[in-house]
Amino acid sequence: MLIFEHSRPGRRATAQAPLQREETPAIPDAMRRKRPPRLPEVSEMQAVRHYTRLSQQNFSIDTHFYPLGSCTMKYNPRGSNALAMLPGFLARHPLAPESHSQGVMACLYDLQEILKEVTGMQAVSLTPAAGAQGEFAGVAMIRAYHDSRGDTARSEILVPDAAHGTNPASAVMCGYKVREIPTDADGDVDLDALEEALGPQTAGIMLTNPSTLGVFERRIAEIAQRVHAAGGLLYYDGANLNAILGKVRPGDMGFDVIHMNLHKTFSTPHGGGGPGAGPVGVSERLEPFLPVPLVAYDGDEYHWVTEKARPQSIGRLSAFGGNVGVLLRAYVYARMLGREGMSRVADYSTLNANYLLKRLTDAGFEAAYPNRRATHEFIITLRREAKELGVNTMDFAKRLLDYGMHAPTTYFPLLVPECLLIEPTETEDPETLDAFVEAMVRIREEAERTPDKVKTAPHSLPVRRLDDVRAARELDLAWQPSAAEG
Amino acid sequence: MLIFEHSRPGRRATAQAPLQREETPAIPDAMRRKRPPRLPEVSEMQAVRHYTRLSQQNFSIDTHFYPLGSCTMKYNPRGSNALAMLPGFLARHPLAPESHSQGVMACLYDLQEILKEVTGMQAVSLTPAAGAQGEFAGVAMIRAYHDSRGDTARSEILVPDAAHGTNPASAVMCGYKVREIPTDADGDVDLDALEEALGPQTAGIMLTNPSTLGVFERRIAEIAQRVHAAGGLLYYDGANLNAILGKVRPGDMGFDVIHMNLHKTFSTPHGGGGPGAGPVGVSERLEPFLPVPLVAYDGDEYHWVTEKARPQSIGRLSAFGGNVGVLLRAYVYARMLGREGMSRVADYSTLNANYLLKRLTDAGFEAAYPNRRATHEFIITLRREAKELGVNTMDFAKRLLDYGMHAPTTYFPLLVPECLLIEPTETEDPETLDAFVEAMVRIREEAERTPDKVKTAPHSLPVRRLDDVRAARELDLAWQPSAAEG
Amino acid sequence: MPFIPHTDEDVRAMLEAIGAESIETLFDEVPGALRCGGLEAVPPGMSEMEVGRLMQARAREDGQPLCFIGAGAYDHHIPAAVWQLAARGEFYTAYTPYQAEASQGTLQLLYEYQSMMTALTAMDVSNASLYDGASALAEAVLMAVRANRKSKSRRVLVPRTVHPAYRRAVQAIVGYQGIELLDLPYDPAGGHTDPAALDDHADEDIAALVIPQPNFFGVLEEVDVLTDWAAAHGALSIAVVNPVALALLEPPGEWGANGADICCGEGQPLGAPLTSGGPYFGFLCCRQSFVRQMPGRIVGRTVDLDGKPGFTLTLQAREQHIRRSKATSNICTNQGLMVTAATIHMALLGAEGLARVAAASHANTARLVERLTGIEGVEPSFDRPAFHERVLRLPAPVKDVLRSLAAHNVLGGFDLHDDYPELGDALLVCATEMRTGADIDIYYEKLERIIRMRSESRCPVEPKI
Amino acid sequence: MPFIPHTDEDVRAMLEAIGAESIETLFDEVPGALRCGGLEAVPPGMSEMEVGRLMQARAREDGQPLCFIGAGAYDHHIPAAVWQLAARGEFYTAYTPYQAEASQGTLQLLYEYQSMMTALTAMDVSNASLYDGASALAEAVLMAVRANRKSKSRRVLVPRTVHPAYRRAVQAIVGYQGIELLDLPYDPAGGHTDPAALDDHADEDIAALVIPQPNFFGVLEEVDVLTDWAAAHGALSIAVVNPVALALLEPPGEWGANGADICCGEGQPLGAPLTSGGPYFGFLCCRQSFVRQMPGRIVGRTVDLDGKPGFTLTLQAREQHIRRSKATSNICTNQGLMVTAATIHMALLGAEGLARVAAASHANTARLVERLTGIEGVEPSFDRPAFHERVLRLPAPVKDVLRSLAAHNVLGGFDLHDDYPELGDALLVCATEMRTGADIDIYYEKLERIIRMRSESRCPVEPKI
Ligand SMILES: Cc1ncc(COP(=O)(O)O)c(C=O)c1O
Ligand SMILES: Cc1ncc(COP(=O)(O)O)c(C=O)c1O
Repeated sequence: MLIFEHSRPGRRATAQAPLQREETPAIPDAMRRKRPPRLPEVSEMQAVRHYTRLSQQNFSIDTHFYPLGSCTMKYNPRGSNALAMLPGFLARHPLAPESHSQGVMACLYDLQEILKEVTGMQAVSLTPAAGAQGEFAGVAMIRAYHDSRGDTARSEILVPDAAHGTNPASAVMCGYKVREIPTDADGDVDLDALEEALGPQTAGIMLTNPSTLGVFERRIAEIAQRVHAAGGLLYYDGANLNAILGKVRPGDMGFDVIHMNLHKTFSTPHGGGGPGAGPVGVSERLEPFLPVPLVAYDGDEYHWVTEKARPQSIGRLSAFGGNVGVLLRAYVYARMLGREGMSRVADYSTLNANYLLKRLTDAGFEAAYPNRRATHEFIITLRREAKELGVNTMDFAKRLLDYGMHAPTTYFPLLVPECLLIEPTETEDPETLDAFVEAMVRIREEAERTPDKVKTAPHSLPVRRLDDVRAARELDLAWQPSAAEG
Repeated sequence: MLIFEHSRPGRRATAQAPLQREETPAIPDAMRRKRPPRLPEVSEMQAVRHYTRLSQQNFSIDTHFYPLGSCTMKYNPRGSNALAMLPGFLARHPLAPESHSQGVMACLYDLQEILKEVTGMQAVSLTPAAGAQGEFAGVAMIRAYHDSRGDTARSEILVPDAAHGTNPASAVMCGYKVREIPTDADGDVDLDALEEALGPQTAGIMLTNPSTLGVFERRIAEIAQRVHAAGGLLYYDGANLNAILGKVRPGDMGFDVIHMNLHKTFSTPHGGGGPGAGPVGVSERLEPFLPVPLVAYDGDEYHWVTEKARPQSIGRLSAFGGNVGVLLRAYVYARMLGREGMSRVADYSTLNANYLLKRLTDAGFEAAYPNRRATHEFIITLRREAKELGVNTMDFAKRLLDYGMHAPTTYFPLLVPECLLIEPTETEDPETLDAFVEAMVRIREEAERTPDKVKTAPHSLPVRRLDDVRAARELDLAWQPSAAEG
Repeated sequence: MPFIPHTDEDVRAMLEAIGAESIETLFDEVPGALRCGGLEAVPPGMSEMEVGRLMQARAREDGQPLCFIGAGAYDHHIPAAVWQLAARGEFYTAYTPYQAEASQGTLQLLYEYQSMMTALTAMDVSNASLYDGASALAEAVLMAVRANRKSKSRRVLVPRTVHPAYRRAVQAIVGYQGIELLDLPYDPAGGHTDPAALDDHADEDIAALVIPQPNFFGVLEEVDVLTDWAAAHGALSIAVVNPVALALLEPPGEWGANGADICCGEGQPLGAPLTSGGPYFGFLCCRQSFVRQMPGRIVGRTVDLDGKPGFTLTLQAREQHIRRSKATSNICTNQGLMVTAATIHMALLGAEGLARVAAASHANTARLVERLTGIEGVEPSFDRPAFHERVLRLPAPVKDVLRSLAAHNVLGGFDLHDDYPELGDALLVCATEMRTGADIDIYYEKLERIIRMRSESRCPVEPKI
Repeated sequence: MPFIPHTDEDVRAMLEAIGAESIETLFDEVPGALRCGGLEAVPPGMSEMEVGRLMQARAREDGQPLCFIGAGAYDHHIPAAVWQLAARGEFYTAYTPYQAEASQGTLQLLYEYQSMMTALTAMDVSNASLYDGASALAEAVLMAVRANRKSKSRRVLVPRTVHPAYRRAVQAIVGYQGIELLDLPYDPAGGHTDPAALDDHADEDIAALVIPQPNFFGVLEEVDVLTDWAAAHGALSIAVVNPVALALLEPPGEWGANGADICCGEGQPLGAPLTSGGPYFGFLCCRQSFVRQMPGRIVGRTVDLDGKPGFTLTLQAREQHIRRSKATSNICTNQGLMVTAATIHMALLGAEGLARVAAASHANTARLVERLTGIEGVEPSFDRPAFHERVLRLPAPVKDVLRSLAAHNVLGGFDLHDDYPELGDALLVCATEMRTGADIDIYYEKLERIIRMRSESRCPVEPKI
């Protein structure tokens, strides 16, 4: 039932607005709306009950194993939430003067410093609102850099074919053409193809390492050297930083600019689709171009660094400073982990992934890159099951929901057929991983014996399998009152 | 799965305790425990996930219609929760000096004043932790009053047969004998029986009005006069105050002492069984006996009133001042309702009850007191259904759960056979009441056609009907590790 | 109308269905003479925003003083998860699980709670909570008198080292049932109950002996000796314990040769915020053989129609709603939500976490005592081992000192003068794991200055706040 | 190990299963030369309690000043229910609803959100959020340029009355795609975009016209005329609106003869706390015919195998994960949780509640302006009707005045000097429904004193804070 269907004309949650409606004679009639908007009219309890019950229809980290590859669905500490929601933080207006902002600025400054250290970059800007905005900022800096040198003929960004969709999309937003680089059989960048693609038109390359194939790009130093030799810069998509935190740093690998997904590696919540935070880090030569604002510290007080001090900045990406509430959550998390906790993230996420991969392959599932270590995630392909049993990856995914587990990422990266990208994260216990293997094995048995059960899954959720085609064809994107209700 | 079953030796939610274990050489070995207690050893996420999922197995006001008679399960404003949990309130130590307590004392003082006004009593003490503790305090004051006058032969408390079990139990805790008074066919106190029971041994009478039969005791003035004439005092069980808030006051009806259930009438949450708050109010002659502490105001500052100022006080019922966090919630609620909101509570809870009663009797269900108005609650009896269809009240109750509604109170009061005591409260909308009627009608149809379905209900909950007999016979009251686990 | 969903149209249709003219008609059985006026003393209604403004101002008004008071309520860290989970609507707005099948969340949690409490105390069974520590002791006393088959007496020995507020509450609650509470003195050097004091009662018929651990002074009692004395003299032993201390200390179930009979205490240190004294919760555990004498709710594990495990309230025949005047207690609503928090709290801390909290509190108090006794004239009152509270003798009236400290936003402890005048200028102090070295330094500096200026007979400036 | 459940035994067994000697072995594909050191610049780990202490101190440090700043972020009352519900784990810790059947909670909520936003704006369709108001405007500009079939140009008219930070962000985001943003001047007396200013562009090929309502000065624009001009000149109209204002004002879908084409704005006033500028959310609505040009997630209602209604992400072919370099935008993670809050917020407020908030904010600002303009030399800069912000001209440099006010814990507004030097000493002020008469009095008194003392040429004491 929709909240609109609980609505009755005149019903209200009275305590939630001023008790009287004030007069507004200064607003000319012609500018007023003629009819009130058709928002729901419900009591406070109706709203609370409706949204409480709706929430229960979600899978989430707090309720389910959620091994969604590339998304790092790990535990989101409740302490981060509580401390970011302290009244003093919530109430601060973004345009409050520095005199009334030292506390929050201290947190942001510290976070900049921590992120610099863990990534090996020279400087960090926290302002991008998510990974994709970080990518945009990063590529924009690459462009600003080339432009600043008068090197304006560089028109292409190289992107491996396994890359996340945001990579090419971000490059295009910066006015670049995108050229795809193929991957070799072991999941590494095809070096010959790279060599061939590089040239005076190359502005840079965007890489994720470990890649979205779940393997570490072993020849990263060589790639860096070749791209740099061609005059290009290297962009690091930090979505997979969880795998290498405290082990190897993008700066040390030779990257010039990176973004980090704090909602992944630094465990801020995904919130049903956001908000995230996608800070960018840069090497020295890109520092002048960082998006503003930044926080500086003069040993006594914190200050905002704006366009004034950074005339070459690519500018502002949002009206204010970015998703500060998310940054505070990441900061709390980083402080709780501390120095020694950073590499533990990589250790245990890698341990979990390799264990799960081994158990799955022992159980007869096919690894996409059998000769490789898993990083914090890995890919299995169900092409054999799809072919032999007629039960495809999506069917497995939907049936997993019935077993009380969120499905791994399906059909991404695009170049591995019938794939599941599985990322257990370090916060899951081995019993849960074992239960996942058992569920997969049982689903395969079901696929052999009662394939329809799998193909029509899920069976135990609020709805059965949804008709996506109809959703796109007969667009129903907003509730309309029925004629009767007027 | 129990939390203990997620436990593994050495697992921990490390962020939640000091990072190191300090030495404690001053504690002699002989006084130390030999083995650590067998508490669960789980990660933070395991605990969060476990208790999140457990919570989802509850019916509650925030998720379900919960017409549990005599319990006033109405909406608990989220604002009350937020404002009672402000850091300043949470952090205050109960023994903090008055200099650091004026804020919270102001709230408590205001609440005392509001409760005095709505009950018509002379003075209020907020300290009882729940209704039953309020009853104890109230009867203890009756006893202290008689004792203080040297009137020590009074040994009996009268209690109508419909009374809540806490009434006789509380009287006994105060050293009284309990004498039951029968109810007449219309649900009123049997006046002849009362007259007969009254005498020099009568310490007082405990009444709920409206009674737990869901009807208003019309001859309350006469009862008061007769009990007073016999030298007894009148105790008002305020559990049903919701029905008469702002309409008629216990003080005006002639009661000498009352308790209020703030977790009912003042909408503090029931918390899966508490905490509540059961303030007591008294007429002038009982004021010296009120339990301490109380809050006084001298026009400038607030002060605690303790045994020192009240040597005749029945004393303290708990180590500190009672359930202050609950009192703050009630205070916020009272301020949001305000003067004009009080009688609306009675208006709409009465409207809902009478509407629901009418719709149910129209649908063929039998009212226990067909000649009476419903108050905020009412009773139907399913004796006919039980007899004719072999489907009893408990079966109806369990089947209602399948329809997504908590059952009303069953088999209470004890004197109405196969009864349901139904209290919809003012915060429910009429659509929900209609849905309840429809569910009842459908269950009756099922009882006619497929009685087993009703008798073995519920069918859609985490468990099916539980074996209460076995629970009491083969007591399993605490988890024990299996032999293997040691 | 806040919290009321009815539209005018709803009201019209409902009245029509009822056949009543107005809502007022529905009150026609209430005698007109009794109808009340407009409740003028109640202020007009406010929006949530307006009440919020008021409450925020009041919450701020009381400041955030540095707190070294314990005396029965302790400032421990509560994991953020605890109340974010306990405040979930499904826990927060459910009631006593009368319909077990629709309350498995609460019921399983209570069963887990009972399991944790029996583990912590090494007792056989636990109930599902009482109001607070003091009233739990009162219930324990009543229970002991009922349960003791060997004794006909209603006399109960209560050491003076039991929290004075507990002793007062027990007196208030059990006094009407002819139960007599007899004081047991404490050793003036050690601050513990001298077992020799029991000799005076060796030949009396005693129903029960109360044994606090740690006691109100923070001092550790000779629990083994006391427990064995009770057993030898036909009295039941009632342990009153701090649950956090039990992470380190011998649990009551293992006291003496056969363990204590009943164990109760204040649950607040397990996840309840200080909140001016409540809501907290009382816990109560006992031997299996006394379970039918227990007051309060008890949850049992059973099976459903399919044989699947599930949880339900059990042994309800003890309770007031069934047994009425013969019930084991009048308690009905208990402190369920606090137990919800405590259960989550214990799950998050575990045995090791709880032990660290206990050890850190012990060590911090030791540091505090060491620091403060560095001040001329400040001395520990007792020489026996303690848990996380200590009594200090000051060279000045405690009341005055505390007032001066409070003016500097330091709450220096609990003044023992009213309850134990024989101890002189005695102050009970506590520093949990929440107090830092810097906090202790602040206390030291303020106290040192106050005492120095007093001894130089110049009163320090005491701003009125 | 915080947040890691593995016991030593777990690790041993897992490594054995893998056939690896140590966890370190699992990193053997990482070239040794690249391995990093111990991250010395990261401080050692802390417990939740310790971080809590730090964060509480920092949160307190910034005080609780009285805030009269608006300028794109507004201090409205947020019902307590909003965040108590939005922070429920099931909303808080889920991700983008890729598996629709396991995400019906989020999906239905998003569908309801889309329905509410289309109701509020009177547009046909809404997406499920963008990052914030400024980036939403950038996306709207990109979308308009793509969607406008009539225009070949990449020129977009942007009034100077659009929030300066929005204009900067739009420039930063769309600049690389060859889009040209042309300023439109404002009327110096009215503070609104003079429709006559459009005459200069009457013969140009313009892809879109941006129309703010209210504009950055709080002033109401002649939206009907502007919208009709765009339609007449083959340009798409892009409304940038305050959603709370829409409770009172004509919705973009009804502007001019045929309504605006695209509508976007900042969602913060609908339930997001100020939190230093984010997370907020951008909303974006448009005509049905442009839906395939929309950036961002969109949820549709469909049916399941049994024909039961359900919700799913739809039109994904627009998005980067399908369309990659040809996607309508690079956005992936959006601001889902903020939309969750906004949806609950709108459900609780309803049309009437939102209108009361809007009216109270309007009235409060009017009161503030009346009060402040009672001070010698303080005058309103513009004479046209406004919503809940106003520009005041001060008789002193705004920067200095604001600093003095801040020293008294009053945040007096936004200094327009850097962005609009031509306005002189101009200050943008705002008083939402959260400010009381007493608050306004405080502002008045402080400002009056500061200005008086300045004019008496004695600087008021300005404590450094
Ligand atoms: C590999 C990779 N790159 C980039 C992104 C984009 O990050 P965001 O969703 O925060 O914009 C993602 C996340 O979904 C990702 O997995
Ligand atoms: C009529 C009546 N009296 C007394 C009580 C006891 O109140 P409490 O449960 O708060 O102790 C109740 C509540 O259950 C009740 O319904």
